[in-house]
Amino acid sequence: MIEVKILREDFPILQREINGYPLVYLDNAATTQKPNSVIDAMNDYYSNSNANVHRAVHTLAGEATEGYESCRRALKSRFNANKAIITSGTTEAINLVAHAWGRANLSDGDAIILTEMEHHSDIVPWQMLAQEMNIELRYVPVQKDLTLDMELFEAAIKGAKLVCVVHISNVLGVCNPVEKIVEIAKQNGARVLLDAAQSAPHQEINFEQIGADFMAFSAHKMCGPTGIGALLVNDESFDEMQPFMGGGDMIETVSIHGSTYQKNEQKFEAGTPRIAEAIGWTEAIKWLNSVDIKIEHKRILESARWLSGELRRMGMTVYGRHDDNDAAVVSFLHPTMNSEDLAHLLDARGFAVRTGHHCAQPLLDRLEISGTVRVSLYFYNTHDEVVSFVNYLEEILERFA
Amino acid sequence: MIEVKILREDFPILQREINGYPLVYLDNAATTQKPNSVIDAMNDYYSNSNANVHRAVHTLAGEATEGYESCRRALKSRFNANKAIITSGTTEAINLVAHAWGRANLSDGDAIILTEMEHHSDIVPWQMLAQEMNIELRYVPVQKDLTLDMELFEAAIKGAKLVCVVHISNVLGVCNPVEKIVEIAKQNGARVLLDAAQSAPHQEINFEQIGADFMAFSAHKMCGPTGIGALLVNDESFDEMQPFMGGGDMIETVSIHGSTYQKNEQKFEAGTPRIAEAIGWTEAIKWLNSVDIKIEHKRILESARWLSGELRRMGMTVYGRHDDNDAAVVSFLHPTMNSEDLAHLLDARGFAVRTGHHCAQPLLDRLEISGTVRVSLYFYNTHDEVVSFVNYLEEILERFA
Amino acid sequence: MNYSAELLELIEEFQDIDDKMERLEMVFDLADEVNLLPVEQWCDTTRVQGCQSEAHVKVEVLDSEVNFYAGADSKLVQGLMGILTMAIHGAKADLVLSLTPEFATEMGILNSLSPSRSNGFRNMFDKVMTEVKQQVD
Amino acid sequence: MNYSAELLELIEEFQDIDDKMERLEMVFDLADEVNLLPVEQWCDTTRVQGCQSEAHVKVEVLDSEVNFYAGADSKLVQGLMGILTMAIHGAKADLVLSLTPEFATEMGILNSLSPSRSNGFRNMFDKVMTEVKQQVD
Ligand SMILES: Cc1ncc(COP(=O)(O)O)c(C=O)c1O
Ligand SMILES: Cc1ncc(COP(=O)(O)O)c(C=O)c1O
Repeated sequence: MIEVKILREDFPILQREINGYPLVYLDNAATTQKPNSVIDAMNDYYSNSNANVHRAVHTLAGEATEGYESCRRALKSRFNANKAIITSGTTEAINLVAHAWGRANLSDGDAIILTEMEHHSDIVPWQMLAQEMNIELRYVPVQKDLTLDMELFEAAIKGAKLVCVVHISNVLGVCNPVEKIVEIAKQNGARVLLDAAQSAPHQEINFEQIGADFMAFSAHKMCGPTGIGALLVNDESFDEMQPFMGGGDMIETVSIHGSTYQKNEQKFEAGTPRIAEAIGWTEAIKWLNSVDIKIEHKRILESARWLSGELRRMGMTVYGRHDDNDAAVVSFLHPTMNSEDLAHLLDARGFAVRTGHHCAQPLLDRLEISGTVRVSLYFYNTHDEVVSFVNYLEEILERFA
Repeated sequence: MIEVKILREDFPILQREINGYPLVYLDNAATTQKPNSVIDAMNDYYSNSNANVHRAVHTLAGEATEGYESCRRALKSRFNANKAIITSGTTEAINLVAHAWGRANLSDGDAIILTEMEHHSDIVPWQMLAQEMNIELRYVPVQKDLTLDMELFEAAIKGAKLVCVVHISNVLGVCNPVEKIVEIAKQNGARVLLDAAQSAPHQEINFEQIGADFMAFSAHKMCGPTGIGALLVNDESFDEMQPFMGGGDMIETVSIHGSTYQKNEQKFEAGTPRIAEAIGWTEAIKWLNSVDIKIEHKRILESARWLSGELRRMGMTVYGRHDDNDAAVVSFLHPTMNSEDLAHLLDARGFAVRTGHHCAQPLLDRLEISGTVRVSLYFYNTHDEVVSFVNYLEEILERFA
Repeated sequence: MNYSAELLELIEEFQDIDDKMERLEMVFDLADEVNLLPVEQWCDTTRVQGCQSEAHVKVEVLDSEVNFYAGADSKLVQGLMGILTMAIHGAKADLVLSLTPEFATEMGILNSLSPSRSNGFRNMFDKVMTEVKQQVD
Repeated sequence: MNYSAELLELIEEFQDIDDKMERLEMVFDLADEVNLLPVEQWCDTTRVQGCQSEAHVKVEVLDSEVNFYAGADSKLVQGLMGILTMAIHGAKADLVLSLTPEFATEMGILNSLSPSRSNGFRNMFDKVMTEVKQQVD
C-alpha cells in the first residue's frame, strides 16, 4: 500500500493555497486532479511530437499516431473491452449511442428504460430521441433507501429495447446492481448502456464480464485531461451502429456520389482526434493501474462513512448509504442554512465542495429537495482533510447558523 | 515586423531533431505547432486551477469558468462575431450545423450547394443528411485554373437553402471569393456556411462583415491545442438552431416529463466542456493577435511561390496558383516517383510533409490524380528551410528517380 | 464618485479586512440592513435573473427619493442587498443614477464571491438602475 | 531463428548502417530482387490490405519449395518485398513457416518506416504465411 502522503506528491495542484489556506479539494465527482505524469506527457507531446495522426509518413505523425492509439489499447486492456471509441466525454459517448445505435435500431413505439437516478447526460439524449422517434421512456423509481426499485424494473423491462443506467450515482454515491440489471435485461432481449462516469474512477471494471453492451465514461473524472472520454461497445452492438458524425478519418472513400466508411472504431471518430488528450489519458490509466484501487477505495470510503456520521451528529440530513461498493461521496443539507452560502464560507478557508442539483434534477425531485452540498473524495484525499473539514464546518455553524 | 528567428523561439518543438537533422516542419495545413504560452497555460491550469466549470462556488471552479469563458470572448473579439459555440473542432462544428440547423430548417426536396473543393468534413455530414431527408446536393465544379466555376454556382443557387464552401482549400491553397458567394447566396435567400479551417490561421477574418451565417474552424490549425474548435453563428441562424447533443450544462431544467434548454451558446455545449483546451486556445489567439499576420502571410507566400517555381523547374506538376490571398500551400507530384516513397526519404533528413488525398477525394477526382505531396508553410517557417528542402529534393531525385 | 458618507465608511471598513471569511461575515451581518420585501410579493417582475438562488428586488421612487426593498433565500445575497440598501435607500434618484457597481469592487466583496454570485450582484444592480430610471423618466 | 546465410548477411548489412536515408536507399535497391508479379495479375486476391499503396503478392509452393512473386506501385514497398523474397523465395516451406517478422525488426527497417508502412509489411508477411500454410496443408 502506497502511503497517501507519497501518492499526493504526484499531484502538483495539492500544493495550492486558497486565501492563504491549503487547498482541500473535495469536488472529485465533478472532476479529479491530474498527476504530474499526465501533465508532463501532454507537455512533452506539444513540445516534441505534435502532429496530426493517421495516414502520414513523417516521424512526428508516426509518434502522434502511436500515442493516440496507445490510449485505445490502454482502455481496452484496463476495462477488458474489444472496442473503445474515443469521444469528447461521457456526454458525447451517450449521445453517440442515441444517434449511432438508437436511431438505427429503435423504432416507433419502442421503450427505453432509464432510472430516476440518472445524470442529465443520460436523460436528455433519450428525451430528444424519444420525441423524434415516438419512443416511450420508463423511469425506474428510486426508493426511500436510495436504491432502485428492482421490482418495478422487472415489471418495466417487458418490451423494452434498451436500459440506460448509471453505475454509481454522482449525487448519492450509490452503486447500482449492474450485474443483476444486465441479467434481467438480457433475459428480455434488451441492450444495456452503463453510465460509468463515476464508477470508472473508483472500481476495477471488467466490461466483458459485466455483459453490458455500451459503457460511457470521461477521462477528466479519472485523473485524465478534459475534452476526452470513451464508449466501450461489444462486438454485436458495434456491428449495429451507423455512423454519427461525418468527416475526415472516419471514411474509407468519398466521392460526390457517396462515401464508404471505416470498419473499426475510427468510423465513429470524425475529424482530427483528441491527440494530446489521448496521450494524457494513457498516462492517467497507467497511474490508476499503479494504484491498489481496492485498498484506496476502502480507505476513502471509511472517511466518507465517518464524515456522514459527524454531519448527522451536527444535525445535517445526509443522502447516502455508503455500502462497500458505493463511492466516497457525501451529499448533505443543513436544515436552515443556504447551501451556496455554506460553500462560500467553506471556500474562504480553501475547502472546495459543490452545491446545486449536480445535473440530476429528477433524483432531487424524488428526494423533494432542490440541491445538496456534496463532498466527494478521491485517492489523494486524507482523513485529516476530512477531519479539518468537519472542524471548520462546526466553526461556521457556530458563527453563522 | 518580428524577425522570424525571434518568432521561432516561441515554439519549443522547432528545437527537435529527426534522425540527427533539425526538424523542418512543412505539414502545417494538417496541424500547426504550439507556442510556449499555449503549452504553459494548459500546464498552469492543470497544475494550479483545474476544476469543473459553471454553477460552482469554490475558487478553482471560478478560475476554470473564467478561463473557459475567456476563450469565447477572445474568439468573438478576434473574428467579430456575436455567438461562438465551442466544439471539438471544425468537423464537429459542421456536423452541428447539419444536425442543429439542417434537420430543423431543411425539408424533403431542398437543395444544398457544396463545391468539389470541399474537405470530407464538409461533404460527408451533408451526404448523411441528404440521405436521411431526401435533400439534393449540388457540387460547384472546380475549373482548370483551380477556381470555382462561378457561373455554374449562380445557376445552381436557384432554390438552394444552404451553401457550404471552403474558404481556403487545404490541397490547393486557393482562397475562394467568399464575399461574392455570400452576396449571391443572400440574393437567393440561401444561408452560407464557411469552412474556415485553413483561413482562420492565415487571415484576419471579420465574420460579421463577410456576412456568412456559420463559420467553422479548429484550434489545432491555428497554434492552439487539439480537441477544440468553434462554430461562429449570426443571431438569425442561431435562433433557428435546435439542440444537438443533450446532457449536462446545456439544460435549464430537467424533469422526467421533459427539459428546457439554455438560451445562449451553452445550449450546444453538452457535458463538461474542453476547459484546458479553451485556456490554451485563448493564448493561441493572443499569440496570433500579436503577430502582424499580413506581413507574415506575405513572407511565407513568397516562399511558396519560389518553391512552386523550383518544383516546376525540376519537372514536378504543381497544383496551385498562389494569388495574394491564397495560403502558402504547395501541392505537387513527381512524374514517376511514388509520393509516399518521396515523403519517407524526406523524413530521413527531418522534412515533414504530407502525402495522400488530404481528405479531399472529390477534388482529386476532378484533377484526375489520387494524391499529392503537400508542403504547407506557417509563420515560423523560414525561407532557408524551403531552400534546404529544394536542395535535398534535388539530391533525392538524383539518387532515386 | 458621489458616495454618501455612510457608503464611504463601509467601503473603508471592508478594505481594512484581509481575511475572506471575516469579509463574508460582514456581508452576512449587513443582511439586517435590508428593508424586507415580503416573500408573498416575490414574483417574476421582482426576480433577479442569473442568480443561483432566489433573489427579489423592488424599487419605488417617491419625491425623487429612492426606496429599496429586497429579499433572498441566501443570506449572503441578502447581505449584498444590504450593501445596496446602504448605497441607495433614501438617496436622491439622480445621485443613485450616478452610481456604478465599482463601489462593490472597491470593497473587495465581488472577488470574494464566486463568479455566479458576483454576476448576480451586477444583475441586481442593473435591474435596480433600470427601474429607477424608468420611474424618474 | 533459422535464418538463411543470405538473410543473415542482409540483416548484418542493415545493422551496419546508421543513416536512415542510406538504409532506405538499400531497401530501394532490393526492389530489384523481386520476382515481379505482372500488373495484369494484380487483383483482389493478391492485394495486401492496409497498405497505403497498391501492393500485391502471390505464393506458390512447388515440391515444398516456396515461390514468391510480388509487385507494388511504391518502390519502397517493393524493396520490402525484395527483402521478403531473399528470406523465403526458393526456401523450404517448413523453414519459411518458422519465420516471424522479427527479422525485419532486427534489420531496423521497420522503425525506419511510417507506422502505416510497417503495418503494411506485417500484413504482407501474414498474408504470405497464411497462403504458404494453406498450400502445405
Ligand atoms: C479545409 C478543412 N476543413 C475541415 C478540416 C477538418 O478539421 P478537423 O479535423 O480539425 O475537424 C480540415 C483539416 O483537416 C481542413 O483543412
Ligand atoms: C454519473 C455521470 N454521468 C455523466 C456525467 C457527464 O460527464 P461529462 O460531463 O464528462 O460528459 C457525469 C459527470 O458530470 C456523471 O457524474
